[in-house]
Amino acid sequence: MEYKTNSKYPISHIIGFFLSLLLTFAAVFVALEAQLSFTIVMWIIGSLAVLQAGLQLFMFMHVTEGEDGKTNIINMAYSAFVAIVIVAGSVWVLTSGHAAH
Amino acid sequence: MDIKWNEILITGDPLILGSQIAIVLTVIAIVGGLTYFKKWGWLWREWLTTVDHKKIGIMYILSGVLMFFRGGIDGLLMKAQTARPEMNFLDAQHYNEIFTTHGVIMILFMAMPFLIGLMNVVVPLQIGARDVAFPQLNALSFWLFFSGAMLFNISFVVGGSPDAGWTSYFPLAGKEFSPGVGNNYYAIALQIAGLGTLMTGINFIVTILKMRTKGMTLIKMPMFTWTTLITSIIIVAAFPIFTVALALMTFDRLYGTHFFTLSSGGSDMLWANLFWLWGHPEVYIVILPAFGIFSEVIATFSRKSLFGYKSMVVSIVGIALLSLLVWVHHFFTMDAGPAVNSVFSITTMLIAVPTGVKIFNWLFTMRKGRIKFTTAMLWALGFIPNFVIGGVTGVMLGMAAADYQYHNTLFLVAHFHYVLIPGVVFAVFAGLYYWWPKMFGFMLNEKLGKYHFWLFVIGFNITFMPMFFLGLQGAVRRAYTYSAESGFAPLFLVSAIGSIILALGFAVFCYNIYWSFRYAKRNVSSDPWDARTLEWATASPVQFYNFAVLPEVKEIDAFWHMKKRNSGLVLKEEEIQEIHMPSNSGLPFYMAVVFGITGFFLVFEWHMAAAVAAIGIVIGLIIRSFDYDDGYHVPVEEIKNIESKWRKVEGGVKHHVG
Amino acid sequence: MSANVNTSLPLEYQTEQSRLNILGFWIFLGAEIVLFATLFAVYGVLGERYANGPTPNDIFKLKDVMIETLLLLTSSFTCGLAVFEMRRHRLKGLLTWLIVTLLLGIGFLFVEINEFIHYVHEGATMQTSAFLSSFFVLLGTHGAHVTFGIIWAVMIIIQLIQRGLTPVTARKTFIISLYWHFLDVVWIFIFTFVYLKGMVG
Amino acid sequence: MKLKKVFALFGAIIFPLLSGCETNMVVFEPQGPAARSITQLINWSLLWMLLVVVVVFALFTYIVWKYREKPDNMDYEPPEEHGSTVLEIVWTAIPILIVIALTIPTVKTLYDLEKPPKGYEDQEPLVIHVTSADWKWIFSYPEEGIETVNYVNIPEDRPILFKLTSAGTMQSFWIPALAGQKYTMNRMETELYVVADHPGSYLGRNTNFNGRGYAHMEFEVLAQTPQEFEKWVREVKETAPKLTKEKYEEILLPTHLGRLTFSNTHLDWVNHADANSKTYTNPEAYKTHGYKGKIFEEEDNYKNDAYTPKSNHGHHEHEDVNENESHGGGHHGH
Repeated sequence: MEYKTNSKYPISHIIGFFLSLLLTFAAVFVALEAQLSFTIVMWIIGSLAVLQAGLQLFMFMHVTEGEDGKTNIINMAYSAFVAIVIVAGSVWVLTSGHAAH
Repeated sequence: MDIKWNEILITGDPLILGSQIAIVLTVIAIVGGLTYFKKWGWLWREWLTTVDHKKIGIMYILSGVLMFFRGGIDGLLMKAQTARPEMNFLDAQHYNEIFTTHGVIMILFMAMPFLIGLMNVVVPLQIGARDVAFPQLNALSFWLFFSGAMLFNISFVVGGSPDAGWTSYFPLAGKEFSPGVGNNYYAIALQIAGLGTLMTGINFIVTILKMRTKGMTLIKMPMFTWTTLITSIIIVAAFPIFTVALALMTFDRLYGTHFFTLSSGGSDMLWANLFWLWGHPEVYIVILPAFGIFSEVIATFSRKSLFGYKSMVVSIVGIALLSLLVWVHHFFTMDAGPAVNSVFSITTMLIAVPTGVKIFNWLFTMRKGRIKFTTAMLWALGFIPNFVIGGVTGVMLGMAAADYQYHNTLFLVAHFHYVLIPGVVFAVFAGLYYWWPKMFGFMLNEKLGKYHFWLFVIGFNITFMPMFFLGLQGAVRRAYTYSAESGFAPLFLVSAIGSIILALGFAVFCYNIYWSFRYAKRNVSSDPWDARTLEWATASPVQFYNFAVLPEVKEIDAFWHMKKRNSGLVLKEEEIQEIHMPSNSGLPFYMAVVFGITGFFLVFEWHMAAAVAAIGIVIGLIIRSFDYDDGYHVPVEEIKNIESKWRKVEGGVKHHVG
Repeated sequence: MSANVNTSLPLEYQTEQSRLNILGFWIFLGAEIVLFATLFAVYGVLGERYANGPTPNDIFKLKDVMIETLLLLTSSFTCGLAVFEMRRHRLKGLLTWLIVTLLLGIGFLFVEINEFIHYVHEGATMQTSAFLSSFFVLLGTHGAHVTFGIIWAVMIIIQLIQRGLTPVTARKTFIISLYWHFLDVVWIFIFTFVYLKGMVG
Repeated sequence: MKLKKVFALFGAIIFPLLSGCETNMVVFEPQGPAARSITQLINWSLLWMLLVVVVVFALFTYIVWKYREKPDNMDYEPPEEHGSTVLEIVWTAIPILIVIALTIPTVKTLYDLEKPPKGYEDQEPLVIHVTSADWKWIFSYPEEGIETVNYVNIPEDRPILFKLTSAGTMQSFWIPALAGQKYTMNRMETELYVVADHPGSYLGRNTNFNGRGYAHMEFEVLAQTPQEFEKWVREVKETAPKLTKEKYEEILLPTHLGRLTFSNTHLDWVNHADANSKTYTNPEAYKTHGYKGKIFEEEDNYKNDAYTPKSNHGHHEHEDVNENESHGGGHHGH
């Protein structure tokens, strides 16, 4: 159980903010400037997005703090699992087989 | 806004006219009765504004009984229509409306409130808590559910019933093929009720995770609490999907978007996909609490603790995970290719594994026990063989290639009734007979209960067993009639006769409630079944603060061991402290009313009126934001008073007398 | 319950009810993740069904999108600063950063609404194609969340001014900060899987 | 009572296994290799499921009977017992084995059903386009250049490739005696291979609910000898009328029709499986009692097509679906 109350300056916030700016511009660069194939671009910028979401969760939202830190982590991991099932599952099911013609 | 006044009320059908008259008479009777007996204040104080989880639970159960009645009548009408070939009792349109409302009502407005009602009554007691985590939110959940249910139920007399099946497949359910407002009711009423359910899910997760009494670790929780926890987690994972699906349906129907339409690139398969992404977990949302009820009942009446507790927990967690991974088996025939179908066949069949574990655990709980055939136990016993039939046919349906021959036939219909009736309805009855004394302080009549049981179970089998064979003969679901040459007639007739026996069983149940309210012995023990879990450690009916002093738990079946060791049962006066309780609130009821009105306007596509009514919702939220009511404290004297009354009741557990 | 105050914890965690509310809100955020995931799935399935209407390349403008992204990112940062100030029991700093957050949020909404108006003028409406239906509903849901967040935050600012920093107002502030950060998380995915994906050359 | 139920179930499940003639369970009387492979799969699953049912029911009956409360065991206090790891592993492992035993043939059958049935691989399949509409079935033979409504003639012992699509609502195409079903969906094409072993008449129908006319949405599959089939095709080409666009739009209205036959196909101007095809929807024709909501004009509707003149069938309001029902329509070539 740790709460970030004592530090004098919001260091983790500032680092988080700069990192997220960095990640955003990196994604824009990869998508619009780097000459890569669509699939590779999507994998890279997708990973950057996941990274940035993690940044928000840990640096800004303090997902692990408090007596329910563990619960929160399980909750977020489970939600992410459900989200992946929904998105990947739907796309897979609806774009394969004859029905996709 | 162009209102077509002449189209609002449904006219011309004698059945519907009869219902309209009946509704008007019932409303007059209720309003008149409340006025005559001067009960308006009582209704408002004790029920409409209550935040007490037990009263909310009872209101859920009452709604469940009412909706069972409505859904059951729909079912009987269907059986009457198909009793003979080429009958003209109902026309196709009417039949379509009836099987649609039958499905929606039985799943969402009968099974759900019954189970959520029992969860509300029992779970806080089982974990030794004073209430749920968010009592006012709990009231809001109920009232939103009720608002949605009422909105859905008026559809058949005002504006027109939904008629595209409870699955409401597009494009049929879209404006292109259903231009009436009937399917708007589906989209909007279910949305309102679904919001309530989602809040219930969040509420119970927090309640169970954070409000367990001292010593009750997760693996010491009663099984019903476990299933409630897992059910709530599935609710939180699945209901948002339904929220989105219904919202997109609303957009398609009201604002001309193209999510599921034929036109402009919409995808009807996407609706089926989203619907079952929610719909399959929904099946487990109703079946898991039922498993919990059976676990409690079987353990209590075998006088043994649950066999394989840990593997039971692992099983329900496994079922919960798998429940999100099988949705495609509802549309194997949509031809997503053999790879997709193979994967989903396997995940589907795998569900049989944890379910089988549970069945064997229940059987071995009874082994070496002393099985007492109370009505509640009979329901649990009846459940096992009937549910096994539902289960094995489920595995058969899960084999995608074989499903090509079963899909959409009565074989499928028989299968899911064999799962849902033993799995949910039997459980609800078991739970009601079991916990009734806890809710009301008197028992339901056991003899009538046994009539209820036998009529219902025999009627159920006669109704649905023939459907397996009809399906294999090629009879399809949702067809309002069939030809004489088809050869289906004899089995359909048997099935119709069965449904009458089934209905008789339900009638006995209703009579049992009436009889017991009037004549059953009051002053029953607070622990009439010699039960095992904490809800039996307090008064019947339970006092509003649940426990004068929160009990401490050392092992599973805490109350049973307290009785065995004769410890922790006596209340020491010096331990009693002031109890903090939440205040009543009229806000949830108000919110339900404005949601209902907004929904009604939206159904009729009167957008300006709906927007104005929606301001009421915003006002409600703002009021809530500024509400700093922190509840009140129950003084020690009042607690002593209440406790001394029930602890000296004759027939009460002797250990309880202080 | 209210008697049960633990003053060793940050203000927002001090009462039992606050801890319940915060956990409840996290679980609600879990539900929100599923909700947005469903909308993304819909966009994933329908996102290339243009039905003779405009394609992403026709309508998306990098400049607008970048402005929106930076506004929201910064507002998430300032919102974090607000909570940081709250934990140091500085009401003034809290209010300042909260109001800055709100202004950034309003700026975001302003740009987004302008973007939508622009699309509609180009004939790209919700009714044009499945792609645009799913685009507008995904973006609209996010925008509606932002709008709701702004109204909610105003309510909380009023309460902070009325009552000062108490365990209850602190908890409410903390919860809306979670909500606000979450909206930024959703935006990251919208930015990536809607805008950037649509503009990949 | 319980015992009786067990026996009833036993009989009920064994019966179809024993066989055929009296049960009239079409699923157990396959008339072609595709349906036969499914029936074999079903029989295999029945065997295992029967085993499960017998074991559980026997155990259930034994336990409930043996450990029931009797006047002479009222003082028996059951032992404390929390489980048995060995037993729990056993009843986890056995179902997993059963699932594996069922999975292997399921997956195999699934893949087989996507190809022409065994023994027919080298024959050129006859392609028939199936278009479902409210509430009729339209069969187009592109090679032969003929089209039928509500009946389909096929040559026996030759693989037929049905290419399924829908002009409107979602339907399911099912000929239980010959093959399992598949959905028909607008702007999509699903495929189904079918072979009929021998000449005969089989019932086909829609199983996916699609509104008022659903219950009667049936068609006949007539398997003929190749010679008869050739003869029928020739006759149709000589005698049947041409299908016009106007006639086709009329057919697509939500009605019941009898049998119709044409000497050309609607594929000449529209294939509903094509992702860019026009929609043929007409909400006006679907009004029932109750309040009507707003109906949207769709740009890609055929009525808005610049190349076809506006149809004059656009306003058939409140059509009684049964009015046009006439099962005695001409059945050319018999």
